[in-house]
Amino acid sequence: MSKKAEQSESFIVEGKLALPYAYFAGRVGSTFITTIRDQKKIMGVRCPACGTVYVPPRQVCDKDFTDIRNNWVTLGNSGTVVNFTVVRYDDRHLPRTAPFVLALIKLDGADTPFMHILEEVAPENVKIGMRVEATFAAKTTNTILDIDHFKPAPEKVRMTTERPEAGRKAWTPGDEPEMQEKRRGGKPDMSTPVIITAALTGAATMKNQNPAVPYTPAEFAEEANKCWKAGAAMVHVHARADNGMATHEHDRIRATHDAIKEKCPGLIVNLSSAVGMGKTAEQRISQIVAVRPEMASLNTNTMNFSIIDRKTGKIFIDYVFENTFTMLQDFGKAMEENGVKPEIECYDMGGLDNIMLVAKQGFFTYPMNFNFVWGVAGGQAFRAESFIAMMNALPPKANFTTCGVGTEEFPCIMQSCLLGGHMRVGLEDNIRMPNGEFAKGSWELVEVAVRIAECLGRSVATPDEARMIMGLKKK
Amino acid sequence: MGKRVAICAVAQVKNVPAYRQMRFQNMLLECFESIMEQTKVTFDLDKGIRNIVTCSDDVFDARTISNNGVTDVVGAHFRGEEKMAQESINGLGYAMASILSGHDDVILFMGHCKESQTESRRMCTNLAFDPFYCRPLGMDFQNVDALQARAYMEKSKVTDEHLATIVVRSRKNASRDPFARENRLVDEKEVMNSPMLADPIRQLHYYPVTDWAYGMLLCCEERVKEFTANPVWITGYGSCMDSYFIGDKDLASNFSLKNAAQRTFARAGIRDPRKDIQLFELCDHAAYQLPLWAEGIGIADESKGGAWIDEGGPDSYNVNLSGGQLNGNPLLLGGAARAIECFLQLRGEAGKRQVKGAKRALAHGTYGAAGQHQAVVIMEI
Amino acid sequence: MAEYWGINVEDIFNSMKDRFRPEGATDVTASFGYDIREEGKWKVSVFHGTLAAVEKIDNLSGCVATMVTDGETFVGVNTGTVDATNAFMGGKVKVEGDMGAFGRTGRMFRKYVPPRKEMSTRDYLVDMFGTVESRFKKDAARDLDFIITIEVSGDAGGVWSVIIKNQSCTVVNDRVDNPTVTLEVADKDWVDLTLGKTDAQTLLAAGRGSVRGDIAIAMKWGEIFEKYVDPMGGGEPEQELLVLKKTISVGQKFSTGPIMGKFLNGLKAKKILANKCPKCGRMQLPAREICADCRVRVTDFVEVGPKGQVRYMEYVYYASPDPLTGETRETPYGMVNILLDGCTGNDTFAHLIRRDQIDLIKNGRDDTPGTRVRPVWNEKRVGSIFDIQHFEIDE
Amino acid sequence: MAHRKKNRNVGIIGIGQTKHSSHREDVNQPEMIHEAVSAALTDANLTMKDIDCIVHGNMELFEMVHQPDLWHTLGTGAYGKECIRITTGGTVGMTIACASDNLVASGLYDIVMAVGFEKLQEGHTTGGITNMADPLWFRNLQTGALTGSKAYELISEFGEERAKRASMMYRIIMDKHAGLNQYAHRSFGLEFEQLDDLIKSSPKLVGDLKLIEMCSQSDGACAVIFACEKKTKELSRHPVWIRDHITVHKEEVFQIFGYHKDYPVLQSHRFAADQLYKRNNIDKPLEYFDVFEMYDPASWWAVDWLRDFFQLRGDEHIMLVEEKEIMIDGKMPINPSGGVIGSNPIGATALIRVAEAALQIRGDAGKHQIPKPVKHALASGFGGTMWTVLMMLEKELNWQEADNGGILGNQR
Repeated sequence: MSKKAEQSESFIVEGKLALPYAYFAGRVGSTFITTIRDQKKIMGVRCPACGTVYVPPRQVCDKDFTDIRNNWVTLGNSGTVVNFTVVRYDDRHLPRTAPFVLALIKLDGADTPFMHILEEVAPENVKIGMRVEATFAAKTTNTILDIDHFKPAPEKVRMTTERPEAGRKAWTPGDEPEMQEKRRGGKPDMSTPVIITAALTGAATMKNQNPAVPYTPAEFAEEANKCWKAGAAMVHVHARADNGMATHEHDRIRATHDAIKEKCPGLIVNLSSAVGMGKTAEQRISQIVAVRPEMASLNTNTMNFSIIDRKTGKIFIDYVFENTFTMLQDFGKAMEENGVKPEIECYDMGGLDNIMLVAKQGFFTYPMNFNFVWGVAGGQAFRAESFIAMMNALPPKANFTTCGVGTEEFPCIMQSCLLGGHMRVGLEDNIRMPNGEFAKGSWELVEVAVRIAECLGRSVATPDEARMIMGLKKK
Repeated sequence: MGKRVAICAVAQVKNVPAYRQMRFQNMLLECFESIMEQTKVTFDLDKGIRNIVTCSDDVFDARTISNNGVTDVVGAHFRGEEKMAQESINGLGYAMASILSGHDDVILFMGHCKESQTESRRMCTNLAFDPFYCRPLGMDFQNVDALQARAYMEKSKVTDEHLATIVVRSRKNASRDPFARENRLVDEKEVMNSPMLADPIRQLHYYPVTDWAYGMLLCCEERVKEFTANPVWITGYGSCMDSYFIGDKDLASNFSLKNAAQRTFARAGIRDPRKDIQLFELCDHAAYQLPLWAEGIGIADESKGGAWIDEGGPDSYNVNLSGGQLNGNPLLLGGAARAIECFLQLRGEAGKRQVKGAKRALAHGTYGAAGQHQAVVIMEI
Repeated sequence: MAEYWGINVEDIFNSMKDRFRPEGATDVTASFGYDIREEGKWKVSVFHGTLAAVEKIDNLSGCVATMVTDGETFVGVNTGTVDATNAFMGGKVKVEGDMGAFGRTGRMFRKYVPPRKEMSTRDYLVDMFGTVESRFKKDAARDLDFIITIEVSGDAGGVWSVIIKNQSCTVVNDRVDNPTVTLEVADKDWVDLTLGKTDAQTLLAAGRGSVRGDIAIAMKWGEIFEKYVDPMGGGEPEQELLVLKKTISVGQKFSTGPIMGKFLNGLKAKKILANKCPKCGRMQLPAREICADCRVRVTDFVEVGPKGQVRYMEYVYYASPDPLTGETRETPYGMVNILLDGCTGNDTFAHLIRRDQIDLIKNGRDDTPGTRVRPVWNEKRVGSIFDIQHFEIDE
Repeated sequence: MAHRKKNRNVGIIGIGQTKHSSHREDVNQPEMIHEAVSAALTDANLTMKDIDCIVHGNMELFEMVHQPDLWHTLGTGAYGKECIRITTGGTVGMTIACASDNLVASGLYDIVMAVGFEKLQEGHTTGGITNMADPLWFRNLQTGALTGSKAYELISEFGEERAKRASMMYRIIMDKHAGLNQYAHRSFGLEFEQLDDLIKSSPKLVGDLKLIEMCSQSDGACAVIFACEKKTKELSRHPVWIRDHITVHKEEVFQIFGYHKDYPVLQSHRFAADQLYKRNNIDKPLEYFDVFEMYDPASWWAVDWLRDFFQLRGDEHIMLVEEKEIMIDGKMPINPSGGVIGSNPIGATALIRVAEAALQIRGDAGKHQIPKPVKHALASGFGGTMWTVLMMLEKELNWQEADNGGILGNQR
């Protein structure tokens, strides 16, 4: 300033910047917060294009600009601290007096961590990687503070973030006839890794039965990815339309197949040649030829395939699942000619016999891969001795896996694992965990299968090992 | 970029903790008169200044349309005026673009910020967060920076000792600049004993509250001789925005700075910043940012920030000889402060901190939580 | 009396007692008139915060304000069918008398909610099947030829058959021969299903209902019929949308700087100091660092006034908040632009006029002087614009 | 052109706006912005990948979000892009259009998207505007942007009846225009028969400025995509070219209340128009332009400003209104969109003027498309203390030739 005298005229006037505001959370934000407030449940949104599960939620994915507003995913109320700071200053905008901890917390099931307050732990004891869980506020503010804070949580019993194969030596195929001998002698081959297949959906399980049932290609990819991480080597897939209906549309099936392959390139995709009720033979096989997955199901007999009240016997839906010998022959040939390995679905011993008759034509490549299916209304129920009978009826060099509807799932896969066979689980067959709670996804059922394998001392097959075992050409 | 834009003159008031005797109009007026004096530029409609780019902020000024208060003292009465409501370095980029577009030959670029006016600059930056998910948690630039500091220090093996070195050096360098905020010189021990603000950021790791204003005159290449014999050229500008939510970002990745730098280098024809640029001014409003941004612009190896400090990287690459933002510039104006230092160095007017033979310099500015928005300018003689 | 959306004007008035909110009427003692064209006049009287009377009356004298409108608009505004602001701005609603007082009625009554006429399950079934033909999507039924029979059990039940043939749809309330598919479902379940409250998979999985015949055809229902619209407007409840109300307040230390400081210190000393441009001579009130016209620093001060003439007064009816205090200003008030003695041209000075003198102020121009005014100084002065309380007429 | 020749031409290739309304509780700020952004991308048949730079603008204190471009990245699509935020008060929408023009013309970017928005229902508009005044002085006195001074001036000059009728006539015309625009916030269905009634019945705000004559407070957003000449020609079937723009600010305070004929006040609108037309060789703006999208914050101002913007004399501007020549099928259609009186999300408002002017040139304005061909359009922004920004838009990229003809004509 030029003149000192002038400066003396200057003084300070205390004032305020004070204006009223009314912020709108919008539909997405309101859903997120009212769900926390009313249901004590934290949700994220999943981008169907890139698969990212975002917290806090948003209407569009800012990475690829996809509209994601309706793809809500319920997340765990606990998670892991990925970063934190201890705020050691006081200021009017802060929700707590210093010192308090602000942490970036990655909730179970979310891909992006979000910020919150961490309490009930001394700041010096906060560690990156520690497990924390939400404590909900008693009084609502209709903001993120409806979660009052996070606090330390007990370690999760088992957290499958990667395939349980670390440190394990890769398996190499031994002498196949010897394997047969062992089994014949009643000594199952426990050295072969067990192939776990996740059947992500059937033609019938719907989201209202279990919200984890995937419909869109991106959902399939995400679910498949989780199963792969949990230990599955293969996924069995019935593609769906957006509304959840089974579809025979080639484009949709291809999109679903490709989405899975893009997300988890190594995973084996096994498509269905049943597709859903009321489809023609042409609709059922043309999609397999068009998409050419590594593997596809091949159903072995014409049978009842109905929905019947298990308690009362009342018939809800009566339906005949048609699989004539001609279809067996045509489907089988079409698959083999197109490099698609059939997975032969046997609902009873008759089905197994049927395929062995057709197999005499000689178009099947070896080893043949069978799946014993239990508990379909129209097929046989699970019985341990039936299982052994089926196994003993298999042709040489055959592999077998198994699946069961509803509660039959767990005993049958355990027996299969015990007998040196493989295991299929997933929401197609069963939507609940052994304790009756809903499974969070097929991946959680895969985790059960992994535990069974661990208990029996069998290693879990990687996709490439599964290819060697089942005789798939590596793609 | 084909054509070049010249900075003909710069002016500034001294960085101080609080100008209690001046309101921002007084601060700007000093700079305005200095620019007029240095360049003899006029407001003639055919030949003079027809557009002014200013930089200020409504929240820091506690004033809606904060540029309304500066209209008179930047000469904008019956001329154009546009306010860069972002980091000041973008104002420099925009002023450059306005001249390259042909729309204007001469642009006056001025900015101010009185951080001392507000009750708490943390409360101001808290308002940069959305009202439902982040603001209620008390997130502000300082506590969010702390998360970035933790992530980065872990990644690049930067220690509390390294940060102390950076602070000591910053204050020493700044003591050679007559316009720098006058801070006490400290030693490493004192830095490491200074209280934590938000772990791992300590009090002395963070830039202090500062008031400042500046002015610059820019003009097109054809007319530069009318205003100065020693122009400094701006030959590149680039910026980049990262995502908003803290959890969406890879905090230590330098995503936006790398993009901004690469865009700028491409425009300025720079292949290797280590060889092609002799002086760097980085906006390190916290100590950990010096090596982080150095990695981002490519003068420190990725994930090697700690080793870079050990090897004397800041001095060998002439980084922040002004003391950097860490010594004290308003948060909003760090980029302009960096560019002014580059200007003075390139013109050989940097006094005791003068580097010899610098032909090309880089000025950097950043804004937002954990460096969400980044921008870079290249200046040459 | 005419009905609008099933409601007549009297319904609104008759329900006022139930809808009255005492907390919205604190300190109110007044009568409000309603002149509803071709419907009649009503007078609503509030006495010390209680609703004293709602009467249909010919004489509306004594009302502080009267709303004049037509029956449709009145019912519409009260039920939310018509946007009140639009009706008011568009001239469909007028208020005679004290507009501000009338505004308080908005807070005195809860919104009118028409009594709900419940629909029974039977009503729904009849309506649902009754609208099937109109909801048929011809284009979606190309090449389709089938009959769906729906056997609805329960008290409200019955049998309906929907016949699709040649892209046309016929519904009969009976069995027909050879249905392609037969659905069996309970009455309430069919209603829930049609309203979208449940879905077929859930019902079938829970054993509540069965399908005989071609199930694929049954699954086409959703594709060939438009969604049923609930006449009760129910179905999905409107989502709660959150609004977060906050007054953001950040303390500030505004420095006056030397120029404004000198001006404000002048007020403290009961002096009005203009600063004068050394180049063009214009006076600046309040003082500014620079003359914007000449772009030169202005440091000279000249004492002007304190009396002067009004050149223009803003007659302010609109109550706005003061951003420095957050408080709402009392209206009406007058902001005067005064040409203080010693100033010329446009060098006016803005301040407030004494509230009771607003209507006496005349603006000056050219050779016609405006009302002469003088400042009223505060006893205690701190160096603020309000060291002058206001100006008043200088008689 | 300005100081020098424009480095390269710039065209508008995409336009998007939200429906403007008083209540957008269903979306937060970035979500509302996103609606306009995706509409503009769809209009231009582009994806976010094609955009090089985002120019963001609004007024921070209206919603009290500091540097809102940071949060709004969620809706603007700025992630990974270059992004600047440049503001100028009420004119901001026009400023981001000018800035986009400059940025593209500079050669730095080929495609730039300007995004303007406001959610006025989230703040207090008049309180927010009042807050622009000096905290030591005028903030204690100002009432936002509400003033009766223009009504006072028009009444003084043209008599009470004529002035009031002209203002209300303008208001009704805007209401009729807004009724044709699906995006407009307010249209009351006013009729000319109501004119006298409305003059009497509409409540007063300040002086003779009535509630109905003032602009609405709206929530809304607008996005406009600008591209260089090459890209514009490649990408757009109906490009709209930016010819020139000018920004004129005025000093901090309103020095306009002396009302002495010896001390006339220079009007920024007149000054801006004079400068712009002079450097573009436009002699008769009223004949040259086919449409004018004007930032009309209140009908009194609008009527008065017609005189400034078209360099009219005497009561020519009043007559334009009285004879309804400003209607959509009139001689000089003003605001076929319904203007700012119809919709006013402030930070987007001036950009909407550019967008609507461009839609008219493209012939894509739908029901409010002017019946005659539109080749030359003018758009204005208003803000601050009588700040103005003008932008000229053209259908054909041929003005150099046309102007040379004009100059030659003058020489003869």
